[in-house]
Amino acid sequence: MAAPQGSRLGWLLSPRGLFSVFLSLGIGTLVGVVLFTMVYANGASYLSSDPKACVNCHVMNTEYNAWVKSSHGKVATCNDCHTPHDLVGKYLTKAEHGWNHSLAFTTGNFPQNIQIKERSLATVEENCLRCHQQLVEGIQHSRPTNQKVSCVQCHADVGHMR
Amino acid sequence: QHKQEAQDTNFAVVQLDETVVDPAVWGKNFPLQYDMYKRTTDQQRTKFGGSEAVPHVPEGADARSTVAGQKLEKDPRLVQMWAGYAFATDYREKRGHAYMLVDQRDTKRVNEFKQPGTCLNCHASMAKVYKDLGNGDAKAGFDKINHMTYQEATKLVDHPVACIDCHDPKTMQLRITRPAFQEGIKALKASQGVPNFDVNTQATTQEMRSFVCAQCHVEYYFKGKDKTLTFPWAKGVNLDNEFAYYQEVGFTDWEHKTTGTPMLKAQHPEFEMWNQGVHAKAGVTCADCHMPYTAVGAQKVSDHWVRSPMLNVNKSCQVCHHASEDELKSRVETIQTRVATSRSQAFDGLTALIKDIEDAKKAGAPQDRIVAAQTWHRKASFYIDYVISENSTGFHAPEESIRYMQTATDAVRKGQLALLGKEKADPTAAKAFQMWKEKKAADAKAAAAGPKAPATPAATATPTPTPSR
Amino acid sequence: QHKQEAQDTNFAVVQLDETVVDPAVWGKNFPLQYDMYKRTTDQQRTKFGGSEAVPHVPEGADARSTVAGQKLEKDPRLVQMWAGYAFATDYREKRGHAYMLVDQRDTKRVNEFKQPGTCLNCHASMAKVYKDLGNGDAKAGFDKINHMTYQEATKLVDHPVACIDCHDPKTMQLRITRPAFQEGIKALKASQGVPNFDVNTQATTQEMRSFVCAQCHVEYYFKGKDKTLTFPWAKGVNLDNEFAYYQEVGFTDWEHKTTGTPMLKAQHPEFEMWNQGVHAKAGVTCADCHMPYTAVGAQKVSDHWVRSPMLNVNKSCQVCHHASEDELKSRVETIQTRVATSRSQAFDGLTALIKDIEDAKKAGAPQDRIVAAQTWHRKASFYIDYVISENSTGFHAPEESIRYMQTATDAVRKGQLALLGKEKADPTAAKAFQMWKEKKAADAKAAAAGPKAPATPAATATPTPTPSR
Ligand code: HEC
Ligand code: HEC
Ligand code: HEC
Ligand code: HEC
Ligand code: HEC
Ligand code: HEC
Ligand code: HEC
Ligand code: HEC
Ligand code: HEC
Ligand code: HEC
Ligand code: HEC
Ligand code: HEC
Ligand code: HEC
Ligand code: HEC
Ligand SMILES: [Ca+2]
Ligand SMILES: [Ca+2]
Repeated sequence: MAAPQGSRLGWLLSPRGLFSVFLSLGIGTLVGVVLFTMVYANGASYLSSDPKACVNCHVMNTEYNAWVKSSHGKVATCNDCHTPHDLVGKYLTKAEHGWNHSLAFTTGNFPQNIQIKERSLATVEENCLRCHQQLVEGIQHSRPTNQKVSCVQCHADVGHMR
Repeated sequence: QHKQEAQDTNFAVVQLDETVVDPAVWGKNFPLQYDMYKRTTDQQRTKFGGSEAVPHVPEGADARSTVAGQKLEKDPRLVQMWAGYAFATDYREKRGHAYMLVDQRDTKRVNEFKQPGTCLNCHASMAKVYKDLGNGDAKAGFDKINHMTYQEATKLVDHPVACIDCHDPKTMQLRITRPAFQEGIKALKASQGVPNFDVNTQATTQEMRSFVCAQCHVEYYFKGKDKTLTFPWAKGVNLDNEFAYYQEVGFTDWEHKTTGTPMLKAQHPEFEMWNQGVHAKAGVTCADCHMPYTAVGAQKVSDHWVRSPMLNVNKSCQVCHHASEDELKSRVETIQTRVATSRSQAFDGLTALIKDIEDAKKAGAPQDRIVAAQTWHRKASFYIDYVISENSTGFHAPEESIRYMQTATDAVRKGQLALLGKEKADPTAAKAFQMWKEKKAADAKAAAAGPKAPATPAATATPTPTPSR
Repeated sequence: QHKQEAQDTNFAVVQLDETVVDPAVWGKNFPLQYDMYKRTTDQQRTKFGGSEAVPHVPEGADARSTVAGQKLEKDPRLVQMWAGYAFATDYREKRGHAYMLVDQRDTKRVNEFKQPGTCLNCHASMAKVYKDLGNGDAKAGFDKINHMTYQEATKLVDHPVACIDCHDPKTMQLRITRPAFQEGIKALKASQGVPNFDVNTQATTQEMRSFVCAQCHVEYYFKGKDKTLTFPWAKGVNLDNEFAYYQEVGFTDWEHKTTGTPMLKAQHPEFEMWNQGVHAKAGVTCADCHMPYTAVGAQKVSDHWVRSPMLNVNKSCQVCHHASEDELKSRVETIQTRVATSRSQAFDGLTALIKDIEDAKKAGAPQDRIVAAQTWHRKASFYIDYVISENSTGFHAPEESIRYMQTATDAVRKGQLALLGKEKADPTAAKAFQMWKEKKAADAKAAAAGPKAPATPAATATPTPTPSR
């Protein structure tokens, strides 16, 4: 089976993905183990990934303030939602975001009310599942794998209360 | 694949396949959905929707201990509007899915009028019946049912809409089981530049969350001698498009008893109206509001207790809207009150037009004036009927609902002026009027030639009153 | 208090007080707001709104190098609608606040007709003028201006609406400087059960974000001999309420030249329409959409470049709406297209009614029929005018805008039937018709008695054409 498109989580859980994880465990990639445990065993401890890193940029203030007010202000950080949690994806995305962000920032070529891009949204929605997989398993199950429920259509405000 | 298997074993208590119709059996695998599904027996009113349980003494074949309220009593103008048509004898509040079959079997519209098997398409679990009758080909089975009488056909069914009608028993994916919708959506998509649309392979799940409902909650007509259930979507799904379609094919449902106008009847165009609203534009589906997710323990399930969202505002609306429950209800009621006000004003106009045509006929007004007025009567009545029959009292598309009432009022105006020689006929009505005239001539000829066989009295696509009435 | 001081020192480059009218001076303390304010000179069209800069050759006193488009040319039905009234000679697109004074000074409605000083209330910076004239009492100053001719009064003003008209120079808080609004909102609140409302002490800032605009963007009339600018809100602010108010006080703006009907004119009821929409219900104010917060460096300021939000969708709408800019524009245009379609259909009806009354008069139809038709003409015209004059093309309240068009079409229908003896007069119009008749009789008597003085030809509350026209 091919890795489902646009779903890194699916890939992670797919035979090949799981195999890779176990492979990394097997060769003792400690980082992987630690990350895996932190993320899946205890979400709260992952809070140490500091949102201040994002708010370094004042243009992120709006989202930061809205995050503080949101239902997830105390349970999830920026990176919990906005960064992929497979190893390669994580750093690729960070690099990509870093580039895009600084480019936008230096050129000033971005709208005041920033709109999330499709790719970033896919990342976010994978992260919803990371925490809420069990809850939504049933509603995903009756769907083709390429037509997963879009959480943000109903829950756009969970990360940022407007 | 591995994942799929894991989940199947998770749920599978019984093996489901295309032969299992009884929802109770499906309920073994999906008890949460089944329990909710059964609750569609409950009745509760909202300000403009829902339904009331009216006590009913079982009599004859009609074993119902409750029925829904009689709308003809609540607004007697309806009787005039539909004079000469079955709807003028019995038209009730809709209620939950659990009742769809009994309510159809026991309506006067079925018991005192001839109806085709086609009616069952939307009132019973048909997925297996169609397949069985057509030897695996649902379309063939559907065509067969359309040719039967209601009384014959209804013997073949046991359940109201059931799991199998919306779900694939193997994957539980949503699917379309009604050929009429398959054809309808194909025509609609073609009109939007997407040719040969095959709904079961090409629609997204998001679309399917509305399409499964649109198999029934739509305006329809029985096409031609075969009474093939057809959705008038070849030009689009707003009312203007649907009316233009009927005018172009020259279809007529019945002849108005008071005015003699060849009429059109509108039925529950929820899907069409929703399509005109801002929610559809924003990708909000029928299921989002009428089957909202509900957390039951550690699972979220779709609420299969399909009902008015006004009875479940928290889950239906408040995920997306941060306003209070009272505020949301009041927004809905504000819209509905405006639509109802506008509709009632248009309806008064229609009632006046009917009276005017009646008087003009009595007074022997020139025939061309009568006919011109009738063309506007046909239009005004269809437009008003459309908004009356749409079950959200305009919520699904507020400004469009009222725009239709403005067009209806304008048609009434023109009709009344036509009687006085101050307005021409609606040119789009020419074909329908011509066809109706020819049909009547043919009927008269046939009648004069004497009763050759116990033929159906009318060759039209619609049932006409039986003498027993 | 401590905070206030901090802010004052923070901003204060110059000392502002009630004597400083020139925005350039205020701009020293608030350069960002001032720069934006100045941009209201820009002109740009949107699909239904905004404005076009039409080149104009300065002539005589009219020094404008550009003017806004002539709406009378775009839709000549307007000329018939307003026949006999100043609006039929010149009615243009509105444009930015920077133009309000020159556009008024140079309209034919001022140059070819007698107008009272009252007009300036909404076209100039009046805060200081009212206070000065009234020796500190703005209401007294306002009353004085109302008695002047436009030509006298306009000499007293220098600026279009300026900072001082919306802001307290000491605290920069929003404030109401127009007595007409103070009276109007008091009447409105009283009708809602809040007696003696004093807007400057009792309104919330949230309310003020719409109220400051509602000093001008509202339907109005000139009451009585004093031509006191008055907002017809004693019964509420929807159109039905305002019309009922006018019927009850028996007010008339002018006599329709073609039909002889005593008419009402509607003007820019943006505030009223907004009040009927879902945005008002959700607490969204004029400033939210027309003066959205804008980041300038690390500061967020209210965009004082007041203009169509369609030119600024990201800041205006995307704060709240998650849809794309194109999608949002298309939602607005869908609404506006529907409203425009419905309005045009109603307008065609009105045009027909005017023609019918004209013909009936020529044919010598019975007077009671003519009068009955006129009562409906008055109503239909006011309803249609209301939606034409409302500058959002229905966006501020979609379904309500179209509901008004349905009511208008119904009034047209009744008017046309009345001419044929098939409908009675609108009973609510009796008082206005009676009063108009009496006024005309009095005028005729006065005229017969000979010209005693160069008196204003009409004692009505509205300007009538001067012979020079
Ligand atoms: C260098 C300054 C800066 C920093 C630091 C920064 N951002 Fe941004 N961010 C921006 C700018 C500028 C944009 C607008 C880009 C655009 O719309 O083109 C943006 C846009 C975004 C978007 C929406 C655009 C998209 O790609 O979907 C997301 C999500 C986002 N940032 C998340 C974050 C997170 C999470 C962090 C911390 C890990 C962060 N940002 C740190 C400047 C920054
Ligand atoms: C619980 C998940 C969650 C958390 C935690 C979270 N976000 Fe988001 N973020 C989202 C979602 C969902 C969206 C897309 C909202 C939408 O579709 O309008 C989003 C959108 C954004 C955007 C684009 C603006 C927009 O409205 O589309 C930026 C920038 C952003 N987030 C930055 C951040 C920053 C910075 C933090 C930490 C302070 C953060 N987010 C924390 C879920 C989250
Ligand atoms: C890091 C883990 C994590 C991520 C990522 C996450 N959530 Fe949550 N979410 C939680 C926790 C923990 C709670 C319980 C919070 C509470 O009880 O207040 C919660 C609560 C919720 C709730 C119920 C509260 C509410 O706001 O109604 C919703 C809905 C929800 N999450 C949706 C989402 C969606 C959608 C996303 C992705 C955009 C997401 N979550 C991402 C951990 C997470
Ligand atoms: C069509 C709308 C819709 C979509 C799409 C949707 N949800 Fe929800 N969600 C709801 C509703 C409604 C509730 C409230 C259920 C209740 O209160 O019983 C809810 C509740 C939740 C909760 C809180 C459950 C609790 O026990 O309080 C979480 C967490 C959640 N959703 C996560 C998700 C995730 C993750 C996704 C995407 C896979 C998602 N939702 C997609 C409508 C939606
Ligand atoms: C945004 C929410 C929303 C969407 C989407 C929606 N509806 Fe509705 N629907 C409502 C509301 C609200 C009512 C009014 C209920 C009332 O008056 O009690 C309603 C009424 C109805 C009714 C009458 C229910 C009753 O009990 O009176 C039916 C049938 C219906 N809708 C079917 C549909 C269908 C089919 C679709 C999709 C094509 C759909 N609806 C889409 C909100 C929605
Ligand atoms: C097979 C045809 C069929 C399908 C499919 C169908 N409906 Fe219905 N629906 C009906 C009929 C028939 C009734 C009226 C039953 C009665 O009055 O006895 C009804 C009634 C309703 C009502 C009124 C319930 C009440 O309590 O008043 C709602 C709401 C509704 N349907 C929504 C939906 C939605 C949403 C879907 C899709 C998820 C859907 N329907 C699918 C035929 C159907
Ligand atoms: C295209 C689908 C469809 C077809 C075909 C259809 N119905 Fe229905 N019917 C519905 C839906 C949806 C409702 C519920 C909404 C409503 O009442 O408007 C309903 C409601 C009813 C009701 C209950 C409310 C009422 O009208 O009293 C009766 C009885 C009924 N139908 C009889 C019939 C008969 C008889 C026929 C055949 C002539 C028929 N139906 C054909 C979809 C259909
Ligand atoms: C009128 C149509 C209709 C009928 C009948 C129906 N369902 Fe569903 N069902 C839906 C819709 C719509 C969904 C949402 C699917 C999605 O979004 O993927 C759904 C989802 C489901 C799901 C997936 C999990 C969830 O709750 O979202 C299960 C399981 C399910 N239904 C079981 C049943 C069973 C069992 C029955 C019979 C008792 C049944 N359904 C009858 C329309 C229907
Ligand atoms: C899945 C999200 C979603 C759900 C569920 C939903 N809405 Fe909406 N609603 C929207 C969106 C999106 C809009 C368009 C405006 C916007 O972008 O906020 C909207 C607009 C509206 C409006 C203004 C439009 C109009 O026609 O006047 C009303 C009123 C409204 N919704 C009421 C409801 C009610 C009542 C329910 C529940 C029966 C409901 N909504 C369910 C998303 C939703
Ligand atoms: C939710 C947003 C919103 C609110 C709130 C709102 N408006 Fe508007 N307004 C619009 C839109 C959209 C248009 C249409 C612009 C166009 O067609 O280009 C408009 C048009 C206008 C216009 C004509 C502008 C032009 O350039 O054509 C005026 C004047 C106006 N509004 C005044 C007001 C006033 C006064 C209020 C408060 C009483 C108000 N608006 C509240 C969104 C809003
Ligand atoms: C003192 C009276 C007055 C006040 C107060 C006022 N306006 Fe205006 N407004 C006008 C006049 C007069 C015009 C038309 C000017 C012209 O066409 O020359 C206008 C034009 C406009 C336009 C059209 C701009 C364009 O570019 O086409 C908008 C939008 C508008 N006003 C919104 C507002 C809003 C929002 C407020 C409150 C924040 C407000 N106005 C306060 C009198 C006023
Ligand atoms: C209650 C406030 C108010 C009063 C009083 C008022 N105006 Fe205006 N005027 C406005 C507003 C707001 C606009 C912009 C919106 C529009 O054009 O509809 C405007 C626009 C105009 C315009 C430009 C558009 C057009 O109609 O050609 C002219 C000229 C004008 N007014 C002249 C006058 C004259 C002459 C008077 C006195 C008889 C007057 N105004 C009284 C508020 C007012
Ligand atoms: C037509 C009315 C109007 C006029 C004229 C006006 N303002 Fe404002 N101003 C507002 C509104 C509305 C706000 C928002 C106030 C709030 O929400 O507290 C505002 C806010 C402000 C603020 C507070 C900071 C901010 O940007 O929100 C300042 C400072 C200000 N205006 C300065 C000025 C200056 C300087 C002028 C003249 C060049 C001016 N204003 C003319 C209506 C107006
Ligand atoms: C401060 C928040 C806010 C702003 C700014 C705003 N809206 Fe809305 N809008 C809402 C709310 C709240 C609703 C009601 C539905 C809901 O609750 O989502 C709504 C509803 C709507 C609707 C559906 C209602 C209808 O009448 O059909 C449209 C369309 C819409 N908005 C467009 C716009 C546009 C265009 C703008 C910018 C000119 C805008 N909105 C600005 C909050 C806002
Ligand atoms: Ca029909
Ligand atoms: Ca007026």
